[in-house]
Amino acid sequence: MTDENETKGTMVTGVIGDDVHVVGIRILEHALREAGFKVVALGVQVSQEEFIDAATETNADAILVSSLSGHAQILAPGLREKCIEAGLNDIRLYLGGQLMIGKTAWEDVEKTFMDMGFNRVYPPGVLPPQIIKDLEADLASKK
Amino acid sequence: MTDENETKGTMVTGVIGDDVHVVGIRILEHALREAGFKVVALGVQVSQEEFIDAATETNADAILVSSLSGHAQILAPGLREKCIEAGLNDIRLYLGGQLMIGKTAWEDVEKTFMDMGFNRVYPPGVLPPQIIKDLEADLASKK
Amino acid sequence: MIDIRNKKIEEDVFFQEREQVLSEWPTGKEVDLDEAITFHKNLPPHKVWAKKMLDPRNRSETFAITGMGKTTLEQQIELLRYVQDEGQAELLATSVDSFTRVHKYDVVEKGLRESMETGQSRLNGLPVVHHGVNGIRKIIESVDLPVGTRYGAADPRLIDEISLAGGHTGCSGDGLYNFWNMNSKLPPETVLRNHQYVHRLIGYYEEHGVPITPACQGMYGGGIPSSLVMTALLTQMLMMAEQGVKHVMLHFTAQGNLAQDVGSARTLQKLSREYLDRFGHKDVVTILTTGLSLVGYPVELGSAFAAIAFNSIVAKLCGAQINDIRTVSEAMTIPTKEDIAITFRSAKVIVDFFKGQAIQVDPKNLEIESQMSEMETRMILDRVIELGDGDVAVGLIQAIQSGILDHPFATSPLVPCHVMGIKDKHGAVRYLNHGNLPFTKEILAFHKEKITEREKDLGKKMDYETVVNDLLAISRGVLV
Amino acid sequence: MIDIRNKKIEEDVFFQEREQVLSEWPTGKEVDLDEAITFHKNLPPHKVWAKKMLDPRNRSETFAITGMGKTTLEQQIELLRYVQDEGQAELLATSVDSFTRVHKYDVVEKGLRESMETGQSRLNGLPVVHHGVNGIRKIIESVDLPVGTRYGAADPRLIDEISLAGGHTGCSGDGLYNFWNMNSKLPPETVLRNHQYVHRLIGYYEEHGVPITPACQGMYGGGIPSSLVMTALLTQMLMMAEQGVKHVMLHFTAQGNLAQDVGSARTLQKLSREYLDRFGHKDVVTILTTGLSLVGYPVELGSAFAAIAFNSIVAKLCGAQINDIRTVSEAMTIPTKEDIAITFRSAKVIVDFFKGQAIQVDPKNLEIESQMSEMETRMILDRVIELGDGDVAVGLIQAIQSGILDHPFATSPLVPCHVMGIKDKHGAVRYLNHGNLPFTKEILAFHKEKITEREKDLGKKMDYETVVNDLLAISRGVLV
Ligand code: B12
Ligand code: B12
Repeated sequence: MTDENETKGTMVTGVIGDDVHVVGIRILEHALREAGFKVVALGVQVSQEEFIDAATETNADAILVSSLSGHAQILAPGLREKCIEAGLNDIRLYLGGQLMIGKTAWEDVEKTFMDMGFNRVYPPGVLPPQIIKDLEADLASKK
Repeated sequence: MTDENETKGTMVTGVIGDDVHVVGIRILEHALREAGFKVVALGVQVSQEEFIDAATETNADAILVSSLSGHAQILAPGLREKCIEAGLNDIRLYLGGQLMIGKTAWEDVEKTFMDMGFNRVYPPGVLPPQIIKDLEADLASKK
Repeated sequence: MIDIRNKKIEEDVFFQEREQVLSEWPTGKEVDLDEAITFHKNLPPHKVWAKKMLDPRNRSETFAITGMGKTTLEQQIELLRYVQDEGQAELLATSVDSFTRVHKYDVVEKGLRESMETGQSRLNGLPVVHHGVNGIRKIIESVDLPVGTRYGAADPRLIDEISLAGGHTGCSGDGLYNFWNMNSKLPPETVLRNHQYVHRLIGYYEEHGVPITPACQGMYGGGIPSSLVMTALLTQMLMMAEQGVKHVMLHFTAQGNLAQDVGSARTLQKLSREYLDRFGHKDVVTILTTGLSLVGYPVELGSAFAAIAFNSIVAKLCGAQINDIRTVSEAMTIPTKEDIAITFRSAKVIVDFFKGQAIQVDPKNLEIESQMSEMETRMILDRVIELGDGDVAVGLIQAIQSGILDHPFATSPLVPCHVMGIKDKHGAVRYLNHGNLPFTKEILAFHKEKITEREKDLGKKMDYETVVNDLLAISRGVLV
Repeated sequence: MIDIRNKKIEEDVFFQEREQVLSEWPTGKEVDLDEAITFHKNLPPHKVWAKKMLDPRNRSETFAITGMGKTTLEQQIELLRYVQDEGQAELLATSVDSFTRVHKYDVVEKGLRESMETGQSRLNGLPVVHHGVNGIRKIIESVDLPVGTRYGAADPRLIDEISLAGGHTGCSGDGLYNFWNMNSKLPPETVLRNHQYVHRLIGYYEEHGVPITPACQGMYGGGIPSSLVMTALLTQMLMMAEQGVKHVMLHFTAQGNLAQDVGSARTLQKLSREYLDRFGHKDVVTILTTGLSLVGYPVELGSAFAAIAFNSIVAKLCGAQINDIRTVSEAMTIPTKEDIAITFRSAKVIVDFFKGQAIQVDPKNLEIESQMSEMETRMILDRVIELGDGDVAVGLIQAIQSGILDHPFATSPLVPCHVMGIKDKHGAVRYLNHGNLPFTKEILAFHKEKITEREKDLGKKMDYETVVNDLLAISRGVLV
């Protein structure tokens, strides 16, 4: 693992709302740490406020929101706005898991959440290497 | 079984063309005999001419053509015309088995063969009792 | 701190607590226990979970079950009827949405309204509290099979009050499971105590001649060694029995190695009887349920059906009466009625093909796995009971905190999560890390040996990457 | 009348006959045996049926196979590639259309033309004769797996000349099967003689170092007792071996009762070795293939997948290296590429879940079925050989006509069809009528007893209606 000083960036992670699906985010957190990121893991049933407070406190580069229970459409709106209010202007918002209830074409799912202000939205089954590659690219372009 | 004199009608049966699927027609023949029909069983790989000759010779009420191999579209056209040529004017033509290659809506399959002059066309899985019921109704209405 | 003990809750304490529970949401008022008991007594036996399962004609059957929950009553009734008729189901379920599970009743209200407006299900299950007793009764009356609730909640008291009064005859109700998996805020004693209430409620129904069948759920996840699962199950079984529960489903999570799964299921049958009897619950009956662990499932349809067939064969081999199954759309979304029906048909047909056919797992391995799982389970369970001086609830609280009984992927931050399972080369789950579990050297050596075997094959030490690989194996159509 | 004997055809006789065979259709001219042998020798081992199957790494695998045939080369190449890539197939096939099988080359021409014009497949398989050697080579070169032909034809000589020269390394080729099932006009000696030609052709390839693997196909139908199937297989195996065939697939038709299927498969392995050795064919290798009998299949998708899983598990239990399977669309139509791919994936995943897991059928029943099937098969087979004074071909002709070896649903009017099988209450097939089969009283009593058992359950005598019921059972998702 990399020294904390040379971290590739600080990630706030958590599972939003009523959701308890913890396994995916744990795996992701582990992979992020192995890849040299600093991870601030909030666990499950995290509220929007908790995400934002943690990101502010740790000066995070990105918030990684996991949502498996199918309630993302109810739980995700407003997060971007609250970030801006809190002065987290250029924070990256990533969303992954199993986002919508009922069979919906992936393009529609993606659009729904991109429109809410997420920078990247992932379908079920995405593996950590892909996510890490995207994060590295996004954070590099930020600089 | 019924006495031959009181037969409900004479049926010529066979599997058309290149086709060797014999099991279905054997079952049907057995059921027809049990129900009191006279059955003239021609077996498999029967040509249109053989069907017509047998029907003429036995003064049959119906020809029951089985086709499982998927080639009915190639093998069935012309049978009605040949019947008329042979003077079998009001003979009933039934067709059953697995008629078309590739997934086709049943309505389209049925229409294709009804248009060729078959009186009834059956989807795969039809059981003898249904066929016997139809035959009885059709032959009664003929009288 | 709540004082928790494995003692039957006094009736007056129970009824006092009930008032507060029922006042949580307006529909609580609809619950009238005496009236509910009468309603249940008028249900025909084929609509009562325990009666159906204990009917001698069904004792060697394997019935499929899965979660099923839409948002509105109309949707739910349509769903259950379809599954009953087209899926040829033998048992039905009501999955409760997860906002109700966490008492976010205002959000539920919004989701319910939107679902009614759009005609689409916005919630991931049926909001039973909002529909209330009268709503639930409409469902129960629309179908001709037993219906059980499915939920996981740190506090399911109102859910069960309403859904049982509504006519459900099976339910969830495993406190330890819900502490570990469904909760990030509450300490174990609170969650267990909430569940004692539910068990006491069921006990009350049983006292009045109404059989209700809750489930000991154990641990559903991937890569969890069977002795951990079984210990968890047995503690909850004992806690349920103490409150007067008489019919218990024991849900064993299979991992796919048949010798280990069948051997463990055999152990579970043996130990459940033994411990029930030892604690004086000779009249409590158990019903074995099995299901493959909840891990990543295959998206590809052919593979998804293979998983269904495998799940069903495992149930059959384990001698389970209930085949708890994931549908063909498990990897993607909440199943439609068609998804469930086709899944049930597939499960039924494969089980029917095996009907009356004796197949068995290699007896030698079976014996080893059965013995190992028995030794391990006894070590943990007896230590838990010892910690509580004979009181399993007291012992449990200590065991959870100290990791004497641990969970690899708990949601509660109070759990050490030091234990970690991993598959050996044949797909049996072994302890990669046993944390603080009270095992002998011999047991640990056995696990070590099996792990080393796979490490040799892999040519590397097993690590987190291998754990992840195991969790995604089924989704790729392999066990290991 | 043709004089048929189980003697290797003299090379000059063979080459004389070849000229006539190859002149049947213009593409016959494309066949140059020496060039074909060179082509085959240049194929990499993973594209050669026998080499792939005999590779030690594959000896305990269970590979799926099914029929696959479109009309045009482009369609066929697209199909096979898709099945290879998306279906993760290990073996591929070319199903030959049934007009080609009966030499209706003019109708084929029309069907081929219409298929090219409409883009749809009008024929029920690939017209290999029309595509010729050069056409077939395009297919073989487009894929990276062994390809075998599948057909049933009373006279397959030209089909095999062209498809083998084209680079197929597996084929059909069972004379008895084709006499019984694919023919209504020709006497058995003609059909068997046609096939001896094919075997001799394969023998020629083998003599020149090119392994080709034909199949003894046996009897595919429902309700056919296993000793009948096995006797048929063994006679053809001996006839093939005599002509120089060195690699033989033995296709055993399973009926779904595991004890009977696995017990019989074991018998088949034993007797095939024994009879090959006895007749001096120590160097002939067999490869076991199993598939559920060809009866009515389920239309409903969940049930269809259950049949696929069951088919695969039976193969696995029988120790078959090839799992001959029907696709999800079997009950309806010729499978699309997607149907085949999804079927193969499903079969592979279920087999992979069982990988390395020893499951077995109840040893007691297995032993009984294995012994019974062995005794019965020996009785019929030895009688056939005896009838021919040691010549299995000569004996066969007499046995077929007299019903010493009989078929319940033959297409040839020359066959008595007196024998009739029926399922017992556990789905094992018994002789309802043994016709003229040379069985002892003890054997008949055993069958009678099993039949009476089911009759008791049914409360009536078994009759034709029960036979029909058995033939449609799988389509309803049950064995019996
Ligand atoms: C295990 C499981 C459970 C366990 C969870 C245990 C636990 N505490 O973790 C239990 C049994 C408790 C459970 C409960 C429920 N579940 Co659940 N569960 C699953 C299951 C089977 C596997 C999830 C899993 O662990 N996968 C393995 C991990 C490794 O993969 P993953 O979570 O997808 O994560 C990967 C990626 O998605 C990605 N990822 C994840 N998060 C993020 C975030 C970001 C930012 C990024 C970039 C990537 C990313 O990276 C991970 C690693 O590759 C899935 C179905 C399935 N097979 O996928 C259903 C599923 C997720 N559950 C579902 C439902 C509905 C529920 C329940 C409501 C019950 C019900 N009605 O059926 C409850 C809700 C509980 C709650 N309050 O949240 C549905 C969700 C449907 C939907 N979204 O439309 C699913 C899809 C099943 C189904 N088809 O119905 N569940
Ligand atoms: C057994 C079988 C065979 C056996 C036949 C043995 C024999 N001599 O009988 C063998 C292995 C030889 C065979 C060969 C072939 N077969 Co085949 N075969 C089947 C199978 C599995 C079962 C048929 C059967 O016996 N069903 C049981 C009986 C009781 O049902 P039935 O035949 O449908 O008959 C009932 C009804 O349909 C009805 N009925 C039948 N005929 C008639 C006629 C009338 C007038 C009426 C009213 C009713 C009626 O009554 C019967 C009783 O209920 C079917 C698939 C399936 N499972 O259905 C494929 C199937 C029919 N075969 C098929 C094909 C393509 C072939 C081959 C070309 C090989 C290939 N390329 O795959 C060859 C062709 C051989 C030839 N020259 O004809 C296809 C046909 C596809 C299509 N039509 O589009 C099928 C559907 C399989 C598939 N999905 O690909 N086959």
